Amino acid sequence: MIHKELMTIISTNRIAEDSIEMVLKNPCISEIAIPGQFLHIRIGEKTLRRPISIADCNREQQTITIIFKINGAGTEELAMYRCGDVLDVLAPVGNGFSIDKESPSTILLVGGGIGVPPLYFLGKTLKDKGYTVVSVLGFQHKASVFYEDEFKALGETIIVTNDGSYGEKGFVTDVLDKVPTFDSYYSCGPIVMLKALSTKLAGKEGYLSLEERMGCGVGACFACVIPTKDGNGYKKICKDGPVFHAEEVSL
Amino acid sequence: MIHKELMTIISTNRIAEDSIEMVLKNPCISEIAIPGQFLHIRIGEKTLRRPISIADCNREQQTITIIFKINGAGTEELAMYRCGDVLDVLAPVGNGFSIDKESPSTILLVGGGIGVPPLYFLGKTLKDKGYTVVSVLGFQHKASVFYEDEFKALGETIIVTNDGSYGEKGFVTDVLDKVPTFDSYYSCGPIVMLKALSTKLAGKEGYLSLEERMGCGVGACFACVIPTKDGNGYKKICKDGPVFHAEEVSL
Amino acid sequence: MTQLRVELPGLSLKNPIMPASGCFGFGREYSEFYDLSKLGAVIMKAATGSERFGNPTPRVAETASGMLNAIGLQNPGVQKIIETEVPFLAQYNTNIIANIAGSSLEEYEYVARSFNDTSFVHALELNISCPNVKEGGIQFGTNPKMAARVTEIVKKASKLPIYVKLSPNVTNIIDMAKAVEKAGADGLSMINTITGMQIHLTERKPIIANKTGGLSGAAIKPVAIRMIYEVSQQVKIPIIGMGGVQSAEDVLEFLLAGASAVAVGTANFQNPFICSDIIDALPSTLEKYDFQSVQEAIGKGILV
Amino acid sequence: MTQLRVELPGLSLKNPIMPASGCFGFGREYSEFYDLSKLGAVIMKAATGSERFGNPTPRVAETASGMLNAIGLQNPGVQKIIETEVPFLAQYNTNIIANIAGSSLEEYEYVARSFNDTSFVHALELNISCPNVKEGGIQFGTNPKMAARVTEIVKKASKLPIYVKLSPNVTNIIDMAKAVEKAGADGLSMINTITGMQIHLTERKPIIANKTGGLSGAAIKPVAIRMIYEVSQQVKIPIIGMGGVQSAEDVLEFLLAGASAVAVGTANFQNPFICSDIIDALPSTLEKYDFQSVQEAIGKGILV
Ligand SMILES: Cc1cc2nc3c(=O)[nH]c(=O)nc-3n(C[C@H](O)[C@H](O)[C@H](O)COP(=O)(O)OP(=O)(O)OC[C@H]3O[C@@H](n4cnc5c(N)ncnc54)[C@H](O)[C@@H]3O)c2cc1C
Ligand SMILES: Cc1cc2nc3c(=O)[nH]c(=O)nc-3n(C[C@H](O)[C@H](O)[C@H](O)COP(=O)(O)OP(=O)(O)OC[C@H]3O[C@@H](n4cnc5c(N)ncnc54)[C@H](O)[C@@H]3O)c2cc1C
Ligand SMILES: Cc1cc2nc3c(=O)[nH]c(=O)nc-3n(C[C@H](O)[C@H](O)[C@H](O)COP(=O)(O)O)c2cc1C
Ligand SMILES: Cc1cc2nc3c(=O)[nH]c(=O)nc-3n(C[C@H](O)[C@H](O)[C@H](O)COP(=O)(O)O)c2cc1C
Ligand code: FES
Ligand code: FES
Repeated sequence: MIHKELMTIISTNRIAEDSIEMVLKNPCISEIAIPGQFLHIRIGEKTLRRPISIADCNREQQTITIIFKINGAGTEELAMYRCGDVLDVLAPVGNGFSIDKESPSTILLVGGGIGVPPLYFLGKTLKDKGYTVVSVLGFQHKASVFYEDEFKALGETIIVTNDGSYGEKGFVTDVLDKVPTFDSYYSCGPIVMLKALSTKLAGKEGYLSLEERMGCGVGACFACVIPTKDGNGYKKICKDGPVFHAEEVSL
Repeated sequence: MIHKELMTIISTNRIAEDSIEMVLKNPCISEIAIPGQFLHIRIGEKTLRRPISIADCNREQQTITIIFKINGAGTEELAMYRCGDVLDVLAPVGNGFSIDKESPSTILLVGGGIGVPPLYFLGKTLKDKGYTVVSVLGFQHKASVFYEDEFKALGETIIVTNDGSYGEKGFVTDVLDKVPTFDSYYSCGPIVMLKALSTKLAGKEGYLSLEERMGCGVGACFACVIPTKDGNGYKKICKDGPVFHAEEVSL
Repeated sequence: MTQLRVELPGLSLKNPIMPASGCFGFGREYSEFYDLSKLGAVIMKAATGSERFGNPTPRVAETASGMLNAIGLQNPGVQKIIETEVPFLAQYNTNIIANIAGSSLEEYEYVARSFNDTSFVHALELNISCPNVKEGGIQFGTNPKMAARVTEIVKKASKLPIYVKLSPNVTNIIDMAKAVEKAGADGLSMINTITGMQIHLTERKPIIANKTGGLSGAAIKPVAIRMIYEVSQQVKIPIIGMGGVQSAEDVLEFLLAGASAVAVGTANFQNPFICSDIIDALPSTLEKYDFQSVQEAIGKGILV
Repeated sequence: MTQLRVELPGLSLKNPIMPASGCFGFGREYSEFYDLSKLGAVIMKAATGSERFGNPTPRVAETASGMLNAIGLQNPGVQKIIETEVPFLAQYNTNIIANIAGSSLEEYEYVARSFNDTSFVHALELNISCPNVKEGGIQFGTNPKMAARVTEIVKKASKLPIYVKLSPNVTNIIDMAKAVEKAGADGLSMINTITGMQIHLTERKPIIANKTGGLSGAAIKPVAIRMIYEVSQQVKIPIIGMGGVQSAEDVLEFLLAGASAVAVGTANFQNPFICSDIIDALPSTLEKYDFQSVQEAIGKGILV
């Protein structure tokens, strides 16, 4: 169930070019949030809330971490919020990644840009459950890379930059041959990346976290629908997603 | 000439019910402002600026003082500004009170509610020039009274409240017989008060500071016009006013 | 105690507040935030003859104090709505208003008649801001004759009171209102969204896949107030007002302009509790402005 | 170096930015803030046959991301404007556009002809959002035939290029645009304000003495963009776009929608330097979005 909660900003840091990491205090959400879910954040007087993934969650310290890129008026305003400021959020929103493998196995995480944050919370959770985690993270260039060490702490991690200014050069899909064999993959990033990836990994069991412009964020307005593969249905990204089985929806 | 200036709030105090006194630092405006002029203040993202009179001006300390009543969304937002915050203002706006008497004489100041602030800067200036100042200040009730001591320091001061909860009971016009003879009067307040006053003091030389909803505040949009007594003309309150000779405009 | 009750054709409202069509789905999602029995009524998402998948995405964009939407009447179709959605809402002690849409007179008639099969729906809101495919796609809602025609047909087909939802995208809103009143409308609902567009600077194309979308939110409130103020003086049937309502003060402004009840749309996205919050604030707001009841405030802002 | 220059009928603009009519008076006040020679052009406050005192006050109200105004075409009359205002503006190295209004075809014709007497005015902006007193007060701008008629007459009377300023308060903006193009308009100017109202809760009456006022500001930008996008594909004459412009990004959005130049109105009240600031920001903004010139951006947001 979605709650409307107030979260106090207890830290805010610029961790990469135009990228902000914020740690938010909230007992209720930090207790129930699962990887892949997001916060629907009200910013100033903006008409629409902004969906931002839960990048980390600390049940003991009762904190939620978000990482967002300044991408327009709203995130620009959010970036100016300071410690002690209070955010009005709807949370936790969405279904999250389903972690259903019986026997702990090897999982590949593939993230692109602002799709990287939710994979960190997922990776940590998988590692805790005994899975082997391999990460491939794509960024624009060196300056936009973040959380490399954090992911390395979870397992093998390959960084890819479009211009090769750091790590491998190219797209995440260019380095898939470099990763060890894995049982299933979880990915979040731009639609073009998800398309290329799911085509390249067709047959493999995969889960994709999708993005779309949202209105309500709770499933009431039909703004964020995506057609299902069978052709005669649709899913709401905010409510039925944002995570879908790669076979389920047609990108 | 009107300047677009930034003014830093160096103090803000609640001096009466819903009434805020703010001291603003600005070298340029504090040097040139004269009594009766106002600031046209930008507040957040509001479409229109808010006109607020200059209640005091300290040329040495380079400060401008404003006193405003919380009267709606804009003043409510302005009241939440804190020390150190910077205001975007157009100033000084308007003609101000003309102080043209050759021989210093006795001047009556009549203010009502939010019309009181500009009279303080005027009274101080008059006193410095050697005039005798008598003030009649009208407020809703006891809780809304402000600057009584400040005006007393300028000369005889009569406080009137509509409900009689403090000072005399009734309207400013009810106590005019109590004031000593004077040569001319300067007044600012609600239009109804100005009407009653100018009728009662017909014949006496008087100056009235008027209020009207404004657009540009610089004389370009024709939002704030008032017809002249001769019937076939008009004046712009923001540019030709806000102060007018009582005989000049028809209220 | 101020009195919130309002009596309208087919609708005995415990208070004048209801979520606007399309902004509240069929109530399921918001029922997790508060008890829908608190609402004066619920206006359901548009129902069409058969299931519709709507427009491609993106379907929404944000504008200054507003938003654009081009959902495209996505809905499971009138039969499915009657089977699965209406019974859900019927559990709550509130009025159910069905918003009906179509691309032809026949479709409107079919949808209207279909709602005769359920006893849970109290009134129909006739959404005439839809293109008439048989007439070159011009909207029913922008032509008085076509608006009157669809109103007549729906009125004949249905046993429920009909509130015709007017489009603001017209030269003369009064002509539209009079035309549908004459055609038998029991009430009016206004305003629907104003057609707008936003262009993405880097992509160099409209943000909304449908190119244009409907502008809603606080930005359009002055247009809604103006149209309701003008129309309420020219018709005898009651008006459900909407367009940018965000607070109890806004509700009072709509009542003063001549609306008898008020729907809240876009504001639900900002605050899922908005309808509930407004209902809580309404009594004190009415008192603050010296009104004893909602009924007393209706039309009181009209200068004659 | 990006190129800001734009060539329009009668107007050789060093840049596409000009203050909108009624929001800049006759330039005197804003000339104290910056050198008006910086502007592509100046559109003067409306001129009528003889002096007008306009509507009673209050004449303005603030709305969400916008404002309402009902100034009522207050102006000293065309002769006085030609004698005293035009010469003032003529000192500056910019284009002068005269906005003309009237209550009858005769008045429009007289005002238009009067501007033939000065060599300083480069074009006329024909404001057709005025009631035609002889035709029961319906606006010239809401009826294609009347709009075409007044355009023809003004075109005949004047030796200057005519930009017809369209009202957005119509069902079909394309019909209006085509009608005035056919009638000889050299260009279009759009949009004028959208009719709205705000009611004062304590006073229980409209805030604006005229009851209704014209809505302007950021709130109406999506409507302006939509109408310009639609019209620019249906006419061959250039469009001066306006409606809620507050930044160089907004200007680019109007260019992408099909406008060839852009006027800034309400934003002058927020920031008296806005036109100057936008002109300074325009080159880098064009570069940021990969345009070499203003000319190159015109209509580039149109999906075909
Ligand atoms: C489920 C989900 C999770 C997300 N998680 C993250 C995250 O963890 N970190 C991060 O940096 N970004 C994330 N995003 C993208 C983020 O929501 C957008 O970058 C943000 O909404 C942009 O808002 P703005 O005001 O800066 O941009 P503007 O362009 O000013 O926004 C205008 C409107 O468009 C919407 N919008 C613009 N871009 C996007 C987009 N890419 N996706 C969805 N809506 C958009 C905004 O929400 C707003 O409604 C996520 C998006 C979704 C759907
Ligand atoms: C020349 C002049 C000097 C003033 N000096 C002072 C002063 O020193 N102290 C003080 O408390 N007030 C003063 N006022 C009144 C003050 O401008 C209004 O109280 C204020 O604008 C209200 O804004 P708001 O956002 O709180 O109200 P809102 O109702 O939210 O304002 C909406 C719009 O209406 C306008 N408006 C509302 N009430 C008034 C009003 N009474 N006069 C003019 N515009 C109004 C606002 O400026 C704004 O454009 C002065 C007004 C004028 C014209
Ligand atoms: C996302 C969205 C979907 C809508 N869907 C419908 C609809 O299906 N039928 C309808 O008559 N109006 C629909 N509307 C219009 C609203 O019911 C309402 O008339 C309009 O949004 C103005 O109110 P508001 O400003 O409070 O949102 C929709 C509006 C929005 C924002
Ligand atoms: C105070 C005010 C006065 C206006 N006067 C005129 C006018 O005299 N003639 C005219 O054609 N348009 C007039 N307009 C309309 C503007 O020129 C412009 O078309 C409209 O305001 C939209 O632009 P904006 O949102 O940038 O203000 C006026 C607008 C305002 C706000
Ligand atoms: S955003 Fe409203 S249904 Fe998903
Ligand atoms: S406010 Fe524009 S002329 Fe006075």
